[in-house]
Amino acid sequence: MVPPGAYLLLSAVLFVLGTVGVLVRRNALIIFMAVELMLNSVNLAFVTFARQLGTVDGQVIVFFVLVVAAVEVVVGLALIVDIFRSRDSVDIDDVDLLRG
Amino acid sequence: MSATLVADLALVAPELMVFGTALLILMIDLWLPPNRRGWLVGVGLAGVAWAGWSAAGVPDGIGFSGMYVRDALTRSGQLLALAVVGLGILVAPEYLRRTRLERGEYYVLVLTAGGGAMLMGASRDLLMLFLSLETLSIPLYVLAATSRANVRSQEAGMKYFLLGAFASAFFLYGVALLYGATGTTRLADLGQALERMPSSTSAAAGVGLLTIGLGFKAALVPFHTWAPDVYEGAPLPAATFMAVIAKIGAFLALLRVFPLSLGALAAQWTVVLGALAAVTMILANLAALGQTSYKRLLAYSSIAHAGYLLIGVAVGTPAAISAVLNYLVVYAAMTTGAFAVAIAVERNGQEADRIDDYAGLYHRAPLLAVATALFMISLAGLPPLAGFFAKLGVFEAAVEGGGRVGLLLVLIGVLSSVVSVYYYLRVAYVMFTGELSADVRINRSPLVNVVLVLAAAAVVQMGIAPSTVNAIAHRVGAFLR
Amino acid sequence: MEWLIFVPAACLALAGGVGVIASRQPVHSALALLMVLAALAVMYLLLAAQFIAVLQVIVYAGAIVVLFLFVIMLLHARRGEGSREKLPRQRAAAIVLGAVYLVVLAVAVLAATGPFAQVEPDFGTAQQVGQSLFGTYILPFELASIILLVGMIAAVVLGRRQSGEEPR
Amino acid sequence: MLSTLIFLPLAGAVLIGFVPRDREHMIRWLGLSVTLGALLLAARLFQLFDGSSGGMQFSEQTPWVPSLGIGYHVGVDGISLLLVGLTAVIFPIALLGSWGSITERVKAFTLAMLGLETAVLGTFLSLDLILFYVFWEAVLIPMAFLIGIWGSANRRYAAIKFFLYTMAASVLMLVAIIALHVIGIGRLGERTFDLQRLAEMGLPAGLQGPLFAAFALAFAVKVPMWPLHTWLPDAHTEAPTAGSVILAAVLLKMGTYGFVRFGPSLFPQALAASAPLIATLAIIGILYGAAVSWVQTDLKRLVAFSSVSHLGFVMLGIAALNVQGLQGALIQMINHGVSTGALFLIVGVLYDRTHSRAIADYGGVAALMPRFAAVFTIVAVSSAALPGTNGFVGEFLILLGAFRTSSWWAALAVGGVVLSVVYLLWAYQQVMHGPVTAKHPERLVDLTPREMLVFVPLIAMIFAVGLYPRALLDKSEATVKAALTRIEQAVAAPVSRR
Amino acid sequence: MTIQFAPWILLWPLLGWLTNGLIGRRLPRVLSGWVAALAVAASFATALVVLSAFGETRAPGMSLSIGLPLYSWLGAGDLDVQAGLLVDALSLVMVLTITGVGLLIHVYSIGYMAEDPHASRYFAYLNLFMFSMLLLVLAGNLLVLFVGWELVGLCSYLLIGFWFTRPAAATAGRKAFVVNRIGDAAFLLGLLILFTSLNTLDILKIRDGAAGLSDGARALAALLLFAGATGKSAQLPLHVWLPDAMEGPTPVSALIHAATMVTAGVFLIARLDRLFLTAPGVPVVIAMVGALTAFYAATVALRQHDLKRVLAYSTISQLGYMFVAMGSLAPAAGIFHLVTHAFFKALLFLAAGSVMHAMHDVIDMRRLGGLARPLRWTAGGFVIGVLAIAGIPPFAGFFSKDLILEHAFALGMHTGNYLPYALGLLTAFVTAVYMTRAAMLTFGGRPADQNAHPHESPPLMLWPMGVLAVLAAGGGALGAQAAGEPLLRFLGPLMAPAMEIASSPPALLLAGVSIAVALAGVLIGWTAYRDGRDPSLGVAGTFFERGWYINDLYEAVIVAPGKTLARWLAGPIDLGLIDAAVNGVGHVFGGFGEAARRLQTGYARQYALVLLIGTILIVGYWVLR
Repeated sequence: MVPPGAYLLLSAVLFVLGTVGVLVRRNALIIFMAVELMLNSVNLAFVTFARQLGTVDGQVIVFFVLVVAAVEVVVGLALIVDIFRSRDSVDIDDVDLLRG
Repeated sequence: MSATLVADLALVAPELMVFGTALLILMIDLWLPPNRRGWLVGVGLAGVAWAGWSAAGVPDGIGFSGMYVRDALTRSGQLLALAVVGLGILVAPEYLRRTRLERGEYYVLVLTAGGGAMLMGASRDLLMLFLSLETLSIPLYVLAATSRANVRSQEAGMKYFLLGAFASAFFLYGVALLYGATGTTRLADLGQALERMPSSTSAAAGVGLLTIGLGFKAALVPFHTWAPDVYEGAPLPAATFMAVIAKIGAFLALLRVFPLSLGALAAQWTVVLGALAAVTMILANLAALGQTSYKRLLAYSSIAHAGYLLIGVAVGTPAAISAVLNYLVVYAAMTTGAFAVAIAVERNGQEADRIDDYAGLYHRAPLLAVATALFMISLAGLPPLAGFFAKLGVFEAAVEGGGRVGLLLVLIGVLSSVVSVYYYLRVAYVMFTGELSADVRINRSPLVNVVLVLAAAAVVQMGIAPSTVNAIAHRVGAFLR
Repeated sequence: MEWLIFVPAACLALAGGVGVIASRQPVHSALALLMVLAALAVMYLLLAAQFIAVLQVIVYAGAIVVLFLFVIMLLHARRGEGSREKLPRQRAAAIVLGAVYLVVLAVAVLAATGPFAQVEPDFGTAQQVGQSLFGTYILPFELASIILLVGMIAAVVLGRRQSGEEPR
Repeated sequence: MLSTLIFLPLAGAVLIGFVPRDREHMIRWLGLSVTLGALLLAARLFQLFDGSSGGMQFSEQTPWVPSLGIGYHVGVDGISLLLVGLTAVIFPIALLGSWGSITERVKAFTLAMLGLETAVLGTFLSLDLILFYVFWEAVLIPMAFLIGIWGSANRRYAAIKFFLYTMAASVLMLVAIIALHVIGIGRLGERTFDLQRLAEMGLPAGLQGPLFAAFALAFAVKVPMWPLHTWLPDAHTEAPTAGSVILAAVLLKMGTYGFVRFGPSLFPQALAASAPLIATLAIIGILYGAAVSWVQTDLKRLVAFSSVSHLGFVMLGIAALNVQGLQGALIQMINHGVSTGALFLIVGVLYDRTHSRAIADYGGVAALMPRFAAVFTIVAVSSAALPGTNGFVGEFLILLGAFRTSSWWAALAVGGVVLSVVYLLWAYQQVMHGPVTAKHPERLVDLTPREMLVFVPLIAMIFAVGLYPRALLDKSEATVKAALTRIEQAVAAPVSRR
Repeated sequence: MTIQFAPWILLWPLLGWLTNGLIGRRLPRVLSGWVAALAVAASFATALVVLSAFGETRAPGMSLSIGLPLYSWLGAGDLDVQAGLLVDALSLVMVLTITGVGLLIHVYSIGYMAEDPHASRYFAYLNLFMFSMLLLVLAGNLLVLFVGWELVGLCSYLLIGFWFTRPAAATAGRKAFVVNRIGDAAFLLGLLILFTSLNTLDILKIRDGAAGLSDGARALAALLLFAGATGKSAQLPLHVWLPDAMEGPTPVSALIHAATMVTAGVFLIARLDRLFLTAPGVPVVIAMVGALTAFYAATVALRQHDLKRVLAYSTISQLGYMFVAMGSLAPAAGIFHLVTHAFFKALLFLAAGSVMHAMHDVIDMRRLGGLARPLRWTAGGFVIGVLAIAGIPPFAGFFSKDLILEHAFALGMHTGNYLPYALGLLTAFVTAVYMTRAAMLTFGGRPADQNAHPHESPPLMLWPMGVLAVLAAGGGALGAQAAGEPLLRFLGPLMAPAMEIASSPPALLLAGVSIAVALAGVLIGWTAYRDGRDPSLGVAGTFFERGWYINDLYEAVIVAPGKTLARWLAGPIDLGLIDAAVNGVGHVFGGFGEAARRLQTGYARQYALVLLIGTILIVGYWVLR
């Protein structure tokens, strides 16, 4: 029997991987994927806790996270496309007009 | 439909009306000819008014399996949010027409964001809170990017979205931790569970992560970094609206979560929120000193005000809660007013965003200049305008209920407001001296003028006779006691 | 027994996670993400979350990753990153801070572990989840629909041809 | 009556708000009439005031923000009466005196002045701490604008410095006010910011120190006491004449007034304990201000530093904590208002003509402007506290009071008496005497009738107070004695035991 | 009672001042002079009336001093200052001297100032001065006295600087005021001591209560007041202003800087004799200061070239005598000398003024000479003045000076300290020498400037000189034993109780010595300065000429360092330190603001990093708490 800790540790590692991905990558698409990675790690945590606690709420929450993740992807990709149209770049570091 | 569901739906009638209005506008917009879009404003305002009437009237209660609560905080928060939605609708059409951005979707987004903010105050469950947060946020991301040909607007949307999604993930992980540690996401159960195990590391970390998500929305340092860029880049009506509605949502949620649910951990979150308030006040006010962009200045100002508001949350006494509510009302009035001023001014067909663009405004538009001066003075917290009494209420509550931490925060608060006086009054000063540049034009915008008059009247009225709003907020605080 | 499934799946997930953030090509990242999603679906099954596992495959793998790939194609964004690193210390800082954060997060999350509860066989079935969704979670469910609507509007607003302004 | 007095100027401002901007003449006359109306009211108040009572009179009280315990409470006693009178006198004079020099944005100027008058009167008459603070801070905005808009070259710097410096000090007072209120909740069992109620509760000695420090800092900057004075020369130098006059004559008094109003009532023990410190700083201020005045090359800076010196005397009188000292301080506040106000008007007269404040740009003016010379002489000797003028009465009482508390204080402060002649006569000689070396002798025409009208009341006050100070002293004596009794009782029987 | 008219003594000049001050410029020039003179004349007449009334009250049992309270001027707590007058023998003597001599000088001034366009201002000042001086001597309260005391200083300032377009005049006026203020500051402290110990400033009460004071308080108060007196009466070390004060119009020098104002210090001591003369050690100090000043000023006068400066130093010297008298416990003798001095010194100054009038303001004796012939009347008057001041009997100066020396000698017998006497005697000799020198250089010898055509002054100037010459010649009678010492007897009852002289000195012998010394001085002076010669006296001469370098010393030790200190305070300290600290705070905030702004780099990834840092801190806190 694999203990919950293993799942949770995996979830933490994936979350941090996603975090680092957001920080180190400049391609906006990859950054969004990293964010998706983070959300997935959260989902793993929810599912693990749901199993550990024996309540289904965790799984229900995952459902909602999925919905939100989908919407975020839609909005995010729309923004990327929009920006790409005007700048011809998906490098997030090129988006730096506003500062100070 | 079961009887309970009907009762539950009655509880959320105001939200339903807001979202319903949004859908209605979406529908109407499909067949409305482009030159008749003024109707959308009317419909939106009517819906808001209706929702407001309903929000004032629907009796208190808890519903939806304990996920939703309608109480004094909900009610006052929703009325405020609705007022802000109304103002957000009013400031937009003329600007949108000018910049050819007028679309029904704009109002839909404003209404849904408003609905999200309303729900944030009413959420009694972390999942609900998360979803409300997203309902508030996603429309704002889009609003920031509305001016799509404008690279700055795109950038604003992009940054807001990217960082918002990033912060959401942290928030969610916090929910997961709390869920794992306590087995529930209901705030009330959570509070009870934490009373039983106040030293749970997971729960503590979860609370910490919740702070990040809400702190991001409230633009607290160090989660504020998006705000200046987004406010500067977003089209003015959107910036006006989001600067206020996000703050309302975030603070309603902060109040709901911390003082009203997690009293068991008060000793710890007081320190954390206090520290956040301190760095927010200090950094935001300092960073605002050298700004040359009016919108950016207001962005930093809104961050700074989040700091002052957070003092009240950190203290968490009933008096502090009512002070925060009162402050939110005042903040809404003065910030909306300050942004609306910029909507009325235009340089070379663009937003007049440099502070220097307002030089000599007094000569061309004395009333506009006087109104701006009022907003600036109030934002700076100088008597006898509303901003002063708002701050006074928070400070008083902090000294009374916050112990040493409260006193320290108040000291930081007053000293940082001295710093803020510099940049606020610089704006007013510029308007009364110098000459208006020839390429600056003042738009005759009746609706914006309505907003300006309303905001200015509120700022003055709540200064000279602060008791009205104050008394309401006070009653809320007393009720929650 | 479970370990035999868990360990490869976990390794797959980790490898995929690294792949997402380390790939040069966005396409590779997307595929790595797909790998993670699949691995997680397996884990969900191990954790008695059949319905979620299915959703994971359908929504994530089926919709989201496809959307990513679609956009990648649309933009022809091969690498998408300029050659000049404008934030030279960002990478090192991110890795160090990531490590620190991992420690903090691991401590926090592991503190919440306990033994698995005994669950009924129907735990995590579509029926059970569905009942929750339309019972206890009716309000969030409705709200989710609003969010989806907003997503739709967002796509409309952002995707529409830029009217009246010079195309760039 | 008091509320009418306070808000009359504001009402006038609202009225003027409806007058079109270009009707400057009408605006000027309206502004002057409003301030004269306030003066009449103040005169009536002075007449009706019963000097034999040491308590508050004409009190008006009504709740304002009940949820926070903020009340609208105004009242007048012997101390505030004199300052209200001074305010009411100075404002019409300052307005009239600026007719020649303020030619741009007359409407805004008049509005700022009227707003300022309301704020100042409110400051002097408030008996609720928040109300007081509101007026106290409300003073800053119009004043900063007076400096910042109508000032001279470096006006922006001066306005910012004035605003931030004084504000930084006063926000701490706000914190102390809140703290007092919170202490009051515990000790009185009610939410109140009312000065009299809070004074009744008897603050523990241990709390008096820090709270008084916060109040004192706000007041000390406003006074300004050495070494917190450096905003003053800049503000004075850059302000337009009317601004300087108001600043010197009225605004600085808010600081000294604060000490007298709140020290004995709220912090008797702390005031008594810090009297030596106050006196020391005051004496340094007296000598330092005088010495620095002596080497100034800018007339307004010179007068500004002389203010530092003169207000050192006021603070010394307060620190003496006896009848003579306090009465002297009060009289000296009035005197400084009249004399230094007049000095700034004098500089203004010169500035209006040649647009220079540099002492070096003048010389031999007396030969060109004999009437002006006479006025200047009288004002200068008043400022130098020559007997027969108002200045002497104040300084003598202060020195007497100080001497009774510590002979060394008086012995050192007397140095200021000498130095005041040194710098005043030096400046007078450089500007007025010698051969005509002024840069634009053709512009130096003697005082116009309007300008004479500005000076005549001031000169009349100089002599009236100098020859019959009892008219003022008798009004305030009972109040002063009551305040001193409070301190004595507090020091004798510490309330901290409660 | 006619004594109630006393306030009118003050009011007349006040009215004159108001008249000339307010409408003087519109009056014909001559008229303003006459208005002023008339005011003084009225004052003089009133004084005579009061005197006669006062005489009636001098029945046994009646008070010697009559207080006339006017109104309560100043009060706070236990302080209650009655503005009121005090009429007694002393004040009447002073009033008569002041108004009498003042009247003559006013009349003289009408002629002297006939050509000056600002005559009305001049007469306004002069009348104001008369008022102030009379207030000083008539004051019934020490604080009121102080009012007069300072006002005369103001008038002195105004009149010295009357020709303010001359920088020297303006500077001299300022110097006079400032130096006086130093003394006044001490005076003020003395007042404070008196009030704190006696709870009153009423002169009569102070006189009565002085005995009740502790020795220390009495001595300290007396010394402080005396310091004030040295300022006003130009005694060492505060004498430096008087020679410079000669920049004023000459009648002013005569009135203020010779006859009246400068004697205020002497008057003050006489007024409070019971305080000063009973305070331990104080009389000796007064006597020594007076004697040293007398000698000092006489030596300096020996080498002055400006005739008016000679007279100024001689005034300082003669005032020294008066202080010697006071210190020798003989205030009446001092007042006697005060009166005679007023006569002859006013005469000398008016004569000098006449010379200036004739020589178009030339007053440097090196450019004068041989004026005896063209200015016969003036020269005559001057010679009478010289004889009087030199102490040649029967001229007035002899009697008063001899009386002082007699008392000084008695003091020596009493205390063993003969120094005041010796210095007084020496000074008498030097006085005779330098006054003879002045007369010789101005009127004797040959004219230095052949082109000058001096002409005698108009009658309006000569007549007052004539009257003064008579008084200078015969004024001794007021105190001469042969004439029954009317002045001393008049003052006697008021002053007597304060004094006690143990043994009587050998009066005749001392008189003889005095006469011999004076004659020797005149003789030597005659011999030495005949034919316009003026031996330089070598190093000592230069030393004398520069006033023993005291002025230079002050300049180097007090004024220059003071200014340097003030500059240092204004520059490095005020701007460089205090203000810089304030601005520094502002700059620090500005710097922080810039730094905070720079944190906002515009890179979203960095924002995310900041967010992560915040997260780690907060979650770390929660986890580790």
